[in-house]
Amino acid sequence: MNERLTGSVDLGRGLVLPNVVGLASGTAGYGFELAQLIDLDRLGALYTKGTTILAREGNPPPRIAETGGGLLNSIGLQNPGVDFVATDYAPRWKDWTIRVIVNIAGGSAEDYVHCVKVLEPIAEVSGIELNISCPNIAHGLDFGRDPEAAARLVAAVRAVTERCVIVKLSPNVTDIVAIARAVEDAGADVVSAVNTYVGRKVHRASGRSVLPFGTGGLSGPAIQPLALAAVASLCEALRIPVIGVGGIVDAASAQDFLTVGATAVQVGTATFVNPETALDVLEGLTKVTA
Amino acid sequence: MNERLTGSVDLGRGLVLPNVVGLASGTAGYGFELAQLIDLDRLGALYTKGTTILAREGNPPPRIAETGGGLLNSIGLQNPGVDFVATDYAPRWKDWTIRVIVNIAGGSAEDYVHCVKVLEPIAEVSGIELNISCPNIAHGLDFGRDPEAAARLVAAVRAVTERCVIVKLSPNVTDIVAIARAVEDAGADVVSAVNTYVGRKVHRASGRSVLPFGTGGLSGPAIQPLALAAVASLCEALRIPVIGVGGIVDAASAQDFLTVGATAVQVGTATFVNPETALDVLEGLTKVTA
Amino acid sequence: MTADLSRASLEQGEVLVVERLGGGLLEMVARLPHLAATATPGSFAQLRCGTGTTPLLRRPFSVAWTHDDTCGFVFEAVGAGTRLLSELQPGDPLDSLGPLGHGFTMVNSGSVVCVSGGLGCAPFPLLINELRRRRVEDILVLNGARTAARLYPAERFARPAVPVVAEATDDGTRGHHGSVIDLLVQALGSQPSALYACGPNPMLNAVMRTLLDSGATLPPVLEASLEAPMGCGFGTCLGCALPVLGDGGASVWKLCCTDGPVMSMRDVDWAGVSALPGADVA
Amino acid sequence: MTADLSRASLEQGEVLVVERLGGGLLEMVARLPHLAATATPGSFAQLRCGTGTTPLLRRPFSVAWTHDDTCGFVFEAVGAGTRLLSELQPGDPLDSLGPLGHGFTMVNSGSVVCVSGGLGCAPFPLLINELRRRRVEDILVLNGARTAARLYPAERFARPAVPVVAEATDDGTRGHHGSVIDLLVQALGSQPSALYACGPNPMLNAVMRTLLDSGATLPPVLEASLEAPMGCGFGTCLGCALPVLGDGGASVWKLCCTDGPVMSMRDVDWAGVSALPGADVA
Ligand SMILES: Cc1cc2nc3c(=O)[nH]c(=O)nc-3n(C[C@H](O)[C@H](O)[C@H](O)COP(=O)(O)OP(=O)(O)OC[C@H]3O[C@@H](n4cnc5c(N)ncnc54)[C@H](O)[C@@H]3O)c2cc1C
Ligand SMILES: Cc1cc2nc3c(=O)[nH]c(=O)nc-3n(C[C@H](O)[C@H](O)[C@H](O)COP(=O)(O)OP(=O)(O)OC[C@H]3O[C@@H](n4cnc5c(N)ncnc54)[C@H](O)[C@@H]3O)c2cc1C
Ligand SMILES: Cc1cc2nc3c(=O)[nH]c(=O)nc-3n(C[C@H](O)[C@H](O)[C@H](O)COP(=O)(O)O)c2cc1C
Ligand SMILES: Cc1cc2nc3c(=O)[nH]c(=O)nc-3n(C[C@H](O)[C@H](O)[C@H](O)COP(=O)(O)O)c2cc1C
Ligand code: FES
Ligand code: FES
Repeated sequence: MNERLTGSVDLGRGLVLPNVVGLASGTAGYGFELAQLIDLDRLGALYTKGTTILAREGNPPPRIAETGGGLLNSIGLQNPGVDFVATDYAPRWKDWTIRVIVNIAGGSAEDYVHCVKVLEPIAEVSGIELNISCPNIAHGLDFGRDPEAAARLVAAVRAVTERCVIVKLSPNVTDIVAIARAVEDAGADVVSAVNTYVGRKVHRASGRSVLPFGTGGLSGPAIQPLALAAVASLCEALRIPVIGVGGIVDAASAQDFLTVGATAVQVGTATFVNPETALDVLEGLTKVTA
Repeated sequence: MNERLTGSVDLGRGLVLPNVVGLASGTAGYGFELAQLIDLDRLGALYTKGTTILAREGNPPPRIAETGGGLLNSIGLQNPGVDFVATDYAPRWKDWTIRVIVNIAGGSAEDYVHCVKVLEPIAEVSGIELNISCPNIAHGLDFGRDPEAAARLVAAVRAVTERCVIVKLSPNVTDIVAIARAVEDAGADVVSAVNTYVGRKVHRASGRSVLPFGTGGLSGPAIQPLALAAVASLCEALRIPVIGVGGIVDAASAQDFLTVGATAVQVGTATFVNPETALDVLEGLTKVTA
Repeated sequence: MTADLSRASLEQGEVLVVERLGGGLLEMVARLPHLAATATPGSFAQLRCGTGTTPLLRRPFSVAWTHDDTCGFVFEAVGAGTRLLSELQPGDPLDSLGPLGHGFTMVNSGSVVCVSGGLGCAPFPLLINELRRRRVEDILVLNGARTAARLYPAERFARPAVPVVAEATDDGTRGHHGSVIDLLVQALGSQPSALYACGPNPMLNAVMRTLLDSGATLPPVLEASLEAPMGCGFGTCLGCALPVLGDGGASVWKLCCTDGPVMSMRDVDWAGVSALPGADVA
Repeated sequence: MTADLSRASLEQGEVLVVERLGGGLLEMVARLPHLAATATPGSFAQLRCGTGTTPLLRRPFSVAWTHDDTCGFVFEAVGAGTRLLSELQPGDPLDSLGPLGHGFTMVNSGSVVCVSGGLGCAPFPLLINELRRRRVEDILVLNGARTAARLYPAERFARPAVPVVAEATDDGTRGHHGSVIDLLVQALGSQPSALYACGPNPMLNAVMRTLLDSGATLPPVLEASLEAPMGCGFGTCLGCALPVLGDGGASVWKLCCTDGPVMSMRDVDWAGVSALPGADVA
């Protein structure tokens, strides 16, 4: 059995994932719903819903729309805020063996730094994933589209945490490698790619856009070949590990990311279709490599 | 019946399309195969295969790979060269009422300018589409990714032709509107969007990439929501007309582009699946708007 | 507050019957032992439509009724997913995730009014059956549809004993010529202990407006089953938000899949709900 | 040079039979009057697999035989598209674009050898039928497969009179224990006027190598039907390029769909073809 695929993964700074398969941010909440449906502790990591300095109500409905092989979402980072996560959610992760990595989003470097500081003393938090690429909030993409801004953000966060810092990259850029190199040089331990692609769906009955702010983020199998191209280019260019995410629906589509050099994977939208997808992926990878 | 959808479309500089539906570059060759399968003259425009200053053999096989709802291609601009197009192909377009717009690609501004000059005296050529966004040749994307380079190219071409110049934009950029504004200011009459998205498919039996150079361009229904978002943003920002292309498979998916403001549409990959798709789209739009 | 999903489970069931009721309505019977044993009135199941990636998401359907190890679903082919369901044959597998959702609040006495518009009939047989079990016998169903063929048959709202069903059709082909709303005011005379409603948003909105305009005292239990496009159905994607009235009347979001689909009609922001685009079926 | 597509046409046919031959081989019979009337040996049809967008592209299949207004296809379920075809029922529609491609060069005299590997059998019944029409009677079929169950039945290579079929199986379960290649050298003794081959690229490559190594004079007509993934099937996408020997032996590209699928084995760049990745079936 191939350890690389199904053994533990050391992402650095003490973050060791029990295995390569994780649940992508925003598709597993904070774990409490899925914990009732599947055995979370068989998986490697849970990346929480994007968490911000203050609680957010999220965007008005409709927040999702389906496309051919894809899902458009405009959730708008609905979350209870980092303090609530630290005080009320984290204790409930206490006995979990799945590593909980908190995904953080914000409008300014200060926001991110504050969130990271709040989480720093929390033992149940295994790592930080910086979402510099959320297409659904104002300025949500600025950090993700500008290498300098991204580097400044990462340096600021690096200064206040000993934890493994994963930077979640946006694919909606001309040169994702340039952004990645910048955050690597600024002290990121890992990058994860990709976040969603900016997309739109027209409500044909009215001629208006389905989603409240016109566009949303496209995820699901439709984007897998695009995500795979982005991840392959990152794996070629970077020294730090790359986590592959985008359109994984089964072991074969996950294997593709490992084949191009990804160190681990995240399953997102497919969990909505079948909560057991990530477990099936893990089992499939084990078989493939048995 | 809504003239806007099914009447003729004036793109400026004397280029008037009989109707809004065209055949996208690279998916209709130079028209001679499809002319044997469908009544081309019922359509508005045929955008030829990307044509270069010298004949090109194209890339080694395999050149295409299928993905969920999508097609990856790496044709590598196989074409007979602009002189052959001017002397041997153009005369065969003589009696066609469908407007033939020659799609041009090159590695330098000089290449493009030369091709445009060669075509300038050819009466059968109705317009020029500058492909500044081909992902499958070296430097193929430079013009499409840099506003200044794109503007210089368009200005150079503008100086040597009275013809309507359509600039075909790449979606593989951080800010497609910035590129579009640059080419608009440089004298482009129309922009068409989008070209294909950079994607990759892994050959699972070997672990290598299916396509010879690793990546290819993704087209087909999978990209429709992404193309629609790009086209909508262009229609909001530009003064010149926008031609929508990407993932159109039927009248409804074409209508989406017109709904967000596109002046005309191009049908690409769907023609491979059914050569009559563009005709069905036109008929459907006529019904929709009857 | 985390939703209670302790009863929800993935289940590979089997289609037994797909019956065409006329007017496009379909009633599907499937062997789904877990769902049949655990569904409560207002529960829904997330059904997989086809095995491919288009349509990608499951589709939510109310559990119309349960009998031994089988469940009934009432639906029509409006888009890609329901079309695939409508093509299922006896013996075909049916992939269900359920039961899901916050259901109807039960009453144990008094009279009950159920207001059904079109496919809003779906949750009522299970609800009425449970009310009967609780010895609530005075049940009036107001059942409206565009035309007679689309009226869910009265005898199916409850077995064996048929409840009182007052019907209305927009085209007058059966029962009252007009909307169920017209029948509502009179029904309120009975001072019902509970009013349950399910149907298109405009109808639900009209029900609430009529109740308020009528000046009658609102029934203690006043609930509607609402709809929203669903990503997951189990409270994780946050995609199914619906506007409800927060403190001070400001509109806040609640999740259709876990806070609902059944919500108190007093809490819903009906203006907000009415402003939502209708489902854009493809 | 533009391909001649004058015979090609879209056609909505009907599935009549999908027969399981064993070993995973399927023979589908469909009513396709236009294709049946116009297909020539080596022609293929682009068949739509399913009605959705996954699989997106049509799939190319050789016209195995024609009879009145019907056509036969021989295939197996290797991936998404062929799986959908294998599930077709009598009466289901079949969407065909054809006939397409450059077929076999006919001979009118002498002896003919057909070399078939696995599903490479597909084009031969139509070819043999046409040869017979031309009074070519001395036809030897070398038919190889992994195992007996996967050997296309000899009597199906030509009706009514069965041609001489020499069989070989890798596992020795029927006929010669080994590859058809082993049978080839002996067959060359008859100085055939034509040799036609169809099968996996490695087999075709081995056929060519064996012919050259044997020192025998090559048959005047020496052709193989090749495969490439196809975007359109009618010469427009330029996606189906295959390497052939250009002037001076340098490798150039020709299109499988219009320059082929049948090509002179003398022209093919066998080293290049052998280097191509095998179809990656999903
Ligand atoms: C809790 C709940 C219970 C339901 N119970 C029933 C029932 O018992 N019988 C019945 O016929 N219908 C019911 N519906 C509506 C049913 O889910 C939709 O008709 C169905 O999702 C349409 O899918 P489609 O692929 O056929 O249509 P499409 O329009 O092709 O689906 C496109 C997208 O729109 C969404 N969508 C479309 N219409 C609706 C809708 N009305 N509500 C929510 N999402 C929608 C789909 O989920 C999908 O994401 C229920 C909806 C909810 C939320
Ligand atoms: C001219 C021609 C004639 C053919 N005739 C027959 C026949 O008579 N019987 C038969 O069983 N098969 C035949 N094939 C092969 C057949 O087309 C493939 O098996 C089929 O395309 C596989 O599709 P799939 O979706 O099941 O497999 P998938 O692997 O899921 O298809 C994925 C992609 O790979 C391509 N692909 C996969 N295998 C092949 C292949 N071997 N050749 C070309 N493209 C491939 C498909 O077109 C598709 O784009 C022929 C191929 C060609 C080019
Ligand atoms: C409903 C939804 C919500 C998401 N929320 C977040 C988020 O809060 N933070 C983040 O970094 N990514 C978020 N994502 C992106 C996913 O983590 C993932 O990067 C993307 O969906 C691609 O993977 P997939 O195709 O497997 O879904 C969200 C995706 C979806 C579908
Ligand atoms: C096989 C193939 C070849 C193409 N060649 C060209 C080309 O030469 N020049 C160009 O500007 N676009 C080319 N395109 C892009 C299409 O014109 C179109 O922009 C893209 O495919 C998106 O549209 P679609 O999804 O409808 O195919 C090609 C696309 C395909 C699939
Ligand atoms: S459908 Fe996902 S939270 Fe309700
Ligand atoms: S398949 Fe398109 S050119 Fe051959």
